[in-house]
Amino acid sequence: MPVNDMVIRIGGESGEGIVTIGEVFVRIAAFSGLEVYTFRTFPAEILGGHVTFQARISDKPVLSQGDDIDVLVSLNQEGYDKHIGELRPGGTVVYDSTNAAPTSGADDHVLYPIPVDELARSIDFMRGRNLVMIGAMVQLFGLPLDRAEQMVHRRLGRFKDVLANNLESLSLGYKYAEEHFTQRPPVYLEPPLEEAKDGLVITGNQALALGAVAAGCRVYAGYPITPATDILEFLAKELPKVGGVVIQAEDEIAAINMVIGASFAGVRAMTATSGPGLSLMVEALSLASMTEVPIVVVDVQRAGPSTGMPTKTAQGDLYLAFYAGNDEAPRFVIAPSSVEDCFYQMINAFNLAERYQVPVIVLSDQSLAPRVETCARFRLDQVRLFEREIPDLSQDNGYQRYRITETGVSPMAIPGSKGGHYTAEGLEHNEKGNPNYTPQMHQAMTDKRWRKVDTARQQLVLWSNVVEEWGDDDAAIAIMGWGSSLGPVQEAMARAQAAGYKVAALFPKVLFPMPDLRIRRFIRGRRAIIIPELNQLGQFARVIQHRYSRELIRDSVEVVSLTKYQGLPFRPVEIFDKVVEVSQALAVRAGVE
Amino acid sequence: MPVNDMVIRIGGESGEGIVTIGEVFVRIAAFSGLEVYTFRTFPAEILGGHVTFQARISDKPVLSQGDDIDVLVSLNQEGYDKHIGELRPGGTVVYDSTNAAPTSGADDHVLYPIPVDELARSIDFMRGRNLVMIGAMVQLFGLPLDRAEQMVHRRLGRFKDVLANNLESLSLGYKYAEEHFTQRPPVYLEPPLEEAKDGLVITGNQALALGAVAAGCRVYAGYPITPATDILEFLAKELPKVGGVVIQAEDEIAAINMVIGASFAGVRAMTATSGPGLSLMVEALSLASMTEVPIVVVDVQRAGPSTGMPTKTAQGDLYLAFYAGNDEAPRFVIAPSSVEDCFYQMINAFNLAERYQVPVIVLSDQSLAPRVETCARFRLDQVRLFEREIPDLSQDNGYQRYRITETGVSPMAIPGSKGGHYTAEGLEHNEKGNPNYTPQMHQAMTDKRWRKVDTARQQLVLWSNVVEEWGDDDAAIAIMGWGSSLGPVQEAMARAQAAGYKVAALFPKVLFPMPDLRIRRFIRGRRAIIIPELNQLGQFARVIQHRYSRELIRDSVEVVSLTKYQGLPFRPVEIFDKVVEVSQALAVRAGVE
Amino acid sequence: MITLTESFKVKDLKSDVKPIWCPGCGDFGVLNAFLKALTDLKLDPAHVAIASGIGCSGRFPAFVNAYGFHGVHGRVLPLATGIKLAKPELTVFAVGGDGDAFSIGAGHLPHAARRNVDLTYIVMDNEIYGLTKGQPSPTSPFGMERKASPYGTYDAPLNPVAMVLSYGATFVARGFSSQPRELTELIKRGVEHPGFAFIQVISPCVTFYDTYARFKESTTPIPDDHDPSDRAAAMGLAAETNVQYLGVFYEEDRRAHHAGVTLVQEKAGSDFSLGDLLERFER
Amino acid sequence: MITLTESFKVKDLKSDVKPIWCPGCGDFGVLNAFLKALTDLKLDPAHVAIASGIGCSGRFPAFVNAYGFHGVHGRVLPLATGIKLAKPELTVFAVGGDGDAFSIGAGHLPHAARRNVDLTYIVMDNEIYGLTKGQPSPTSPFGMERKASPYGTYDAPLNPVAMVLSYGATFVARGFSSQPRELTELIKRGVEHPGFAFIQVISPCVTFYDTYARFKESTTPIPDDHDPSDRAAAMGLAAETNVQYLGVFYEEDRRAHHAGVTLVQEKAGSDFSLGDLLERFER
Ligand SMILES: Cc1ncc(C[n+]2csc(CCOP(=O)(O)OP(=O)(O)O)c2C)c(N)n1
Ligand SMILES: Cc1ncc(C[n+]2csc(CCOP(=O)(O)OP(=O)(O)O)c2C)c(N)n1
Ligand code: SF4
Ligand code: SF4
Ligand SMILES: [Mg+2]
Ligand SMILES: [Mg+2]
Repeated sequence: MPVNDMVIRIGGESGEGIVTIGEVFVRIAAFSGLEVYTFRTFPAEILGGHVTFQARISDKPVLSQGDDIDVLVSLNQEGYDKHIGELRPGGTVVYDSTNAAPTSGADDHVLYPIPVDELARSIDFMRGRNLVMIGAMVQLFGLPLDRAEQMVHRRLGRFKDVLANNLESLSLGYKYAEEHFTQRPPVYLEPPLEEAKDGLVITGNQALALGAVAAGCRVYAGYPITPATDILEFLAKELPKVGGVVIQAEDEIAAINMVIGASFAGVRAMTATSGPGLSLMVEALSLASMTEVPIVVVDVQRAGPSTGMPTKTAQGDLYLAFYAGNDEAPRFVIAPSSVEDCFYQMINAFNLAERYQVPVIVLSDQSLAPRVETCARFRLDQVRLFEREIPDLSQDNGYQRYRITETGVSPMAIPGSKGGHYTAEGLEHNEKGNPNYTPQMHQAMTDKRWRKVDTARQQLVLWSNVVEEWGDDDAAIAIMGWGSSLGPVQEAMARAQAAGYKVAALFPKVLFPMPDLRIRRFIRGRRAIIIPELNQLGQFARVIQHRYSRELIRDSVEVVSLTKYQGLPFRPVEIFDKVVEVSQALAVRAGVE
Repeated sequence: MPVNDMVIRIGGESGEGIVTIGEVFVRIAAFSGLEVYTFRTFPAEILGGHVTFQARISDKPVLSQGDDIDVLVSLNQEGYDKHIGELRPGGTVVYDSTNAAPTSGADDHVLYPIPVDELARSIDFMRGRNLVMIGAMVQLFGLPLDRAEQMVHRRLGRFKDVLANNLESLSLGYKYAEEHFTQRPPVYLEPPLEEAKDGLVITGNQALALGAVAAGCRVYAGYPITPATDILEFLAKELPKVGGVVIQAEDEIAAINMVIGASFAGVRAMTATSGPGLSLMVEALSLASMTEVPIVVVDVQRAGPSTGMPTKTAQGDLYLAFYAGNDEAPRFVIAPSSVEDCFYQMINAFNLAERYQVPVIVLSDQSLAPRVETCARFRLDQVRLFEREIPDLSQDNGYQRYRITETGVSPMAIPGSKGGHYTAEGLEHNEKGNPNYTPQMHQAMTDKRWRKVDTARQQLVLWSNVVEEWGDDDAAIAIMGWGSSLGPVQEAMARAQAAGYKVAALFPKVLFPMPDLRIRRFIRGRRAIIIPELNQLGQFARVIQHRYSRELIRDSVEVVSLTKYQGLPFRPVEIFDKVVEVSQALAVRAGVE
Repeated sequence: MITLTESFKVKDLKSDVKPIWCPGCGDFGVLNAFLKALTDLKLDPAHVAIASGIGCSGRFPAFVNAYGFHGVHGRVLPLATGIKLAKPELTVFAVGGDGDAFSIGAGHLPHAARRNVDLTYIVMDNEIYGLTKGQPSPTSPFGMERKASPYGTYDAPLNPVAMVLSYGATFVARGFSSQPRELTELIKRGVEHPGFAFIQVISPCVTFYDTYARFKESTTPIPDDHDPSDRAAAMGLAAETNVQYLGVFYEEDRRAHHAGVTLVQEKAGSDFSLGDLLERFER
Repeated sequence: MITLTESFKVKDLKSDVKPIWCPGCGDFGVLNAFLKALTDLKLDPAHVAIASGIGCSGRFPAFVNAYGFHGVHGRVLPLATGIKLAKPELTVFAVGGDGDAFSIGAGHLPHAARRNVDLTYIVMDNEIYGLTKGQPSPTSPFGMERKASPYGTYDAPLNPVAMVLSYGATFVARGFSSQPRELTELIKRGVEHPGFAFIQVISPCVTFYDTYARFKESTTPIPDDHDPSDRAAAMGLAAETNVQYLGVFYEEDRRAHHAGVTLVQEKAGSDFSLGDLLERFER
């Protein structure tokens, strides 16, 4: 039965090209018109060590890594032993029969042994082992060989001397599978046979970096840190092509101060880091807020606290993003919810920063950053950039950098402009920017700075990509969340709806300022709001519970915090189960009432 | 009429010894059995610049700087012009008639011109000018001359060659006032004439540093920052005498890492800083929490954001203290509420840190730190220190540093102990401390670390100085607050009660873990809870509102956030007015209902 | 370096913010020499940016009619680097104190130097923390007794000139606030130097550590025969602690950071469109 | 330095945590030399504390049966200083990589050196960021092409030995992970040096920047006639970049930080009671 929704896992020593096999295979699938979504684990060791590559492949958009594993590909015995327990009953095992042998308990599974080494040796091209395996997988799971060949041309075409060998390896594997197995695997694919769809196969960090380029970012200062490093690496390659600069700073404190300096000088600038780095940026975030310099700071969250688990995911930095700073310095916070969304939220981030002259923190995470997803091509034509407000210095005699305005935003002169000179001031200051500690001025300036939050909250109502809301309008049960758990929630909801439950959902992308209007409207009439997030305290749940406590209690809406803190993303079933549990509880209560 | 409650302000150029006059005068008052409470402003300039010294003197404990100024002492024209507007109608002006002259509008005031320069010149001892003025003030306001003379002996006795001159200056001023003014000022003092009371005259930072010494702190690492610097300076003098060490670190990041290292090695250690410094310590706070190393970090809050107003006060770092860190790392938070309390809360801080192996943040502020208060002698005999739990290594084979226990606390081996070696680990780890990233272990260790918060919350019920609660049990209106606003609240409540209002109040000293039991009990039966604090967002109000939202809404208790963000402490009248306003609103509503 | 054709006066460059410094503070001398240098060079103040950290000396930018940034303590070099990165046509200064530079900011100095960021860094070294009222700094001498070191300091002071030389800096000089003419020349040379120019300026703190007498005694111009392209010789002069040499210890012509950036941009090529880049990610 | 009378073996010092390092990583050589040095010196492991920052090299402490602290990135020196401050009788090590030491941690090095904190700092310098998979570090050579520097680095590398010499450090040495015997001796001398001992160890990263061949070629022992009490001469040797000298560049006997602390405690006197101190604040 072609079940066009398949979770495949590949396990083995990292050196063995697990990732290559996985990445090429999913690209062939994507190229064949299917949707893909990957997940990997990283070994503790620097080289070698056990690594897992997992992909979900479907003919419908894939929203999460799925629940169960349908197919296990093992390249060695360890890759078999470690994962076989997680393969669902009746699942498929494809294995390198020269290096692994199924052990007891394998009766439940459908086995496809491939003598990878032997085949590779037969054409005297051991480097082709990965392609032999890919060839077999292509055949077994129903992908078209020509697309696979084209992909080999695309990805390996530049190694001209071995191209023929590579193609032959692929075909060897394909043919072997074709000849030796008459029974198809219980789960295989049936790609739509039209032309390959338009769209991208891309990771979260790549989408985010592209978004930055599209948003006009031209200075990037950063310090390497897992899982944000490849943003630095991507931009190091691309920004110079558009006249931009990437600088590897000596640390995160330097990075953010460079970004502040660059933006003060009039150029859109950003940095990206992870939690430990964001912790070091707290003092400078406050400086940017006080001096009203627009900057964008990406935090690719990872599991903590402290150094924690650098290669594991979490959504634990919400409070840090919201509140970290001495005394009260407004900053905005955004959380993209999918690989595609990473692109668009970077546009929002720069627009918010430039328009309101505030630091903007973008919360991605370790599950989103390295994940490959298929998605629609980014609509560059729809990117609209807001410009920083600049004073008309020809008119403005006695320019005041921190003029107190109704919106809170004051026109910002750029160095090089005659008549606009001022000192950006981290001390409390008057409208000109000169230090001033009078009680009245401090109050007025504090109000001015915070007024920008309200101004933005009002104006954001008209922006796109600020909130995502879907599901049954009249559902008693709703789900609210933030960031990368959107996919699992979407999938859990689809299942719940299919099972007859009514559910509605809302994910704000801009978390600060919170879109109060939308949320208040959304809350109304619900009985319970499930808030799944990857931390222990339920940070977002607490924020929601506090901010809307009046409405929640008035309407007797229960907030159900669903937390997970294992370093792993949500599986849809975890959310689905919660929906079922909560609706049963509601039903019982309704019965009692 | 002797009104034994007088607010006196001294104004002039800082160089002129304003502070000397003020400090000596209040010490004479204290020595005469009166209670004092000072307040000063600091000039923007490093040297010179305008400075204000204000003191409230009373025969009852002084709880705030008061509302109106009864007496202005001006040493020059500026000191007169700048402050005369704030003197209450009918107030007293004592001024140096050689350097200042009252201007129009002075008719409302009672004037006492003292030709300070002339008098000093008459004995050819210009350096005695301050003492001439003090002498006159002592006479005018009714303090005993002999106590003043004794104080001069105490404070200036070591300058033997000019002691006679100093005493003569004092007496010159005293006599001049005695001879020239027959009318007593509208407000003067009548000190109790018994023996001087037992007790201390001390600042917040001094009390805090003494508390640290009493709590067994033996390593202090810090970096200078206003208004925390004198903790470093005090301990630099005293700690070496008890075999301790003070190190001026190269920055705050170094300071807190040194403290972590020292505590790991088994010695009680602390640092003190202000908001910008705390911002830099965020990463290391998380490290201390993850590695479970007890440390104490004092944050003497000042007005921000960013560099802000270093010499002005605020209570703006509550969120920073609670939440700053990547992912979720528990730390405890304490806020002392008076100079005296600074001492006792440092005992609590070290006890919490050592017992639960967590970082403890102590939130003092700029109004508390440099303020001189009279208070009862610290009861050293009642100081009880809790020891860190140490493993019995003679019994314990295969010692596990992070053993998962019911309380969350695991015995901690100290370097130098045979058989106890382990690596304190900032990565997620297993019970031995070895890096471990399994989902189960991360969840178990996260739970273990957070369990300490609950353990502490339960055990704290038995500790002293954890909550302060007073007022009318059955009051509909209550006040909750934290830190240094306790004094103004106490005073406002006394006034309100005198005026016939019923009010109750509760200040938790340990803010994290929050004493839920006490607060829940306290909330019950109220109609409104006023929460005054020195910030714009109402941070504590938000925390309370969220944490107890169920009870608050169930019992229809309204939370009234009273915020002030001018760099200045609360005046009692501001809180009193709010009490009146809220009770009128409640009355109206009751009428309507 | 963008200059004006018409000349202007020092007083045109003075802002209306009155310095908060104590009368007699060395920083006045530095400010005056600075303004004179800008005037002499006819630098267009609209294209001048002055970054600073926190300290008495950190208040500097507000006193000048040019773009300024009073940032946080110790981060003046990254801040100034960011400004220069974004707008290489600006003449960028970093200014601040010895605590700002060598204590909390010590980690940034090696990197600004090795990158050879084209800016002039003026450190007003008074061997003390002025703004926080007199704690020892990393350049305070052995045995200094202050409230924070009541029994005397016991750590060896750092030698800023030697340090910065060891970082491979391309321009290293020392001036004295009491020698305004010479200091003006040093600042001008620093501005004209196409790379990172480090100028340690002895700038006494009359209030917390008055060293005028000591430095009047111990300073002396670098001998005429010193070859400023000889780093080892410069190191030798820097190592002298009995006398404090004044002048340019070392100068070298090396590609400045922004020139490296330009080179990278040329290598990268400019035929770029976002659309094309997206192609790479087409399925 | 607390030692044992009975002797023990390297394997007794090895913890049961298996190093995560790649086969061939230089850090194995450093670990072995380290264990050998401790064994030779018969250091009581219960009185040894090893602090580290983050990096491949930062994983070091967990592999040794002694007290360890795996702290945060770049803060190993303050951490180790704190340990030593609290318990001077411990033998304290700080270990880590070149990024940890000279990039994010660069601000702490001058201060540990000038304080002369009695600890041994072993920097495993592979001229690359290993743990984050191959970005240039402050010691990476000009023109290094990596993903983070696809057009080649264009900043000058730092010279750690020269830097640390300029900080007035009292013991400065360089070793090579491929010369375990010599390295063991250097570590032993570092431990025995009563003050701050800085040892730069060339420790190649086979995975991201294999420099074995280059360093086998370019390293050579410090000439026998070098006088390690001559800082200028040491500076001269450090300045050589064609050859990399191995051995002790400089050693000087200066009061260690904890000895300064003791002196201060003696000056302060020990007749102290909290009650007496309170007297000072009596009304
Ligand atoms: C993060 C932080 N830590 C500490 C301070 C307090 N502080 C302000 S200036 C200063 C040092 C001043 O010394 P220096 O840099 O030598 O400047 P000077 O005042 O002597 O010119 C310190 C410690 C601060 N503002 N921010
Ligand atoms: C605050 C912070 N920033 C960045 C990182 C990421 N990080 C971990 S190790 C490292 C550098 C590793 O290089 P090095 O110190 O030379 O050690 P090596 O791995 O080469 O031994 C970086 C940037 C981090 N853990 N913490
Ligand atoms: S305190 Fe010292 S450095 Fe600061 S302004 Fe006064 S003299 Fe200058
Ligand atoms: S990546 Fe390099 S430094 Fe890290 S363990 Fe491997 S070889 Fe060693
Ligand atoms: Mg200074
Ligand atoms: Mg390295």
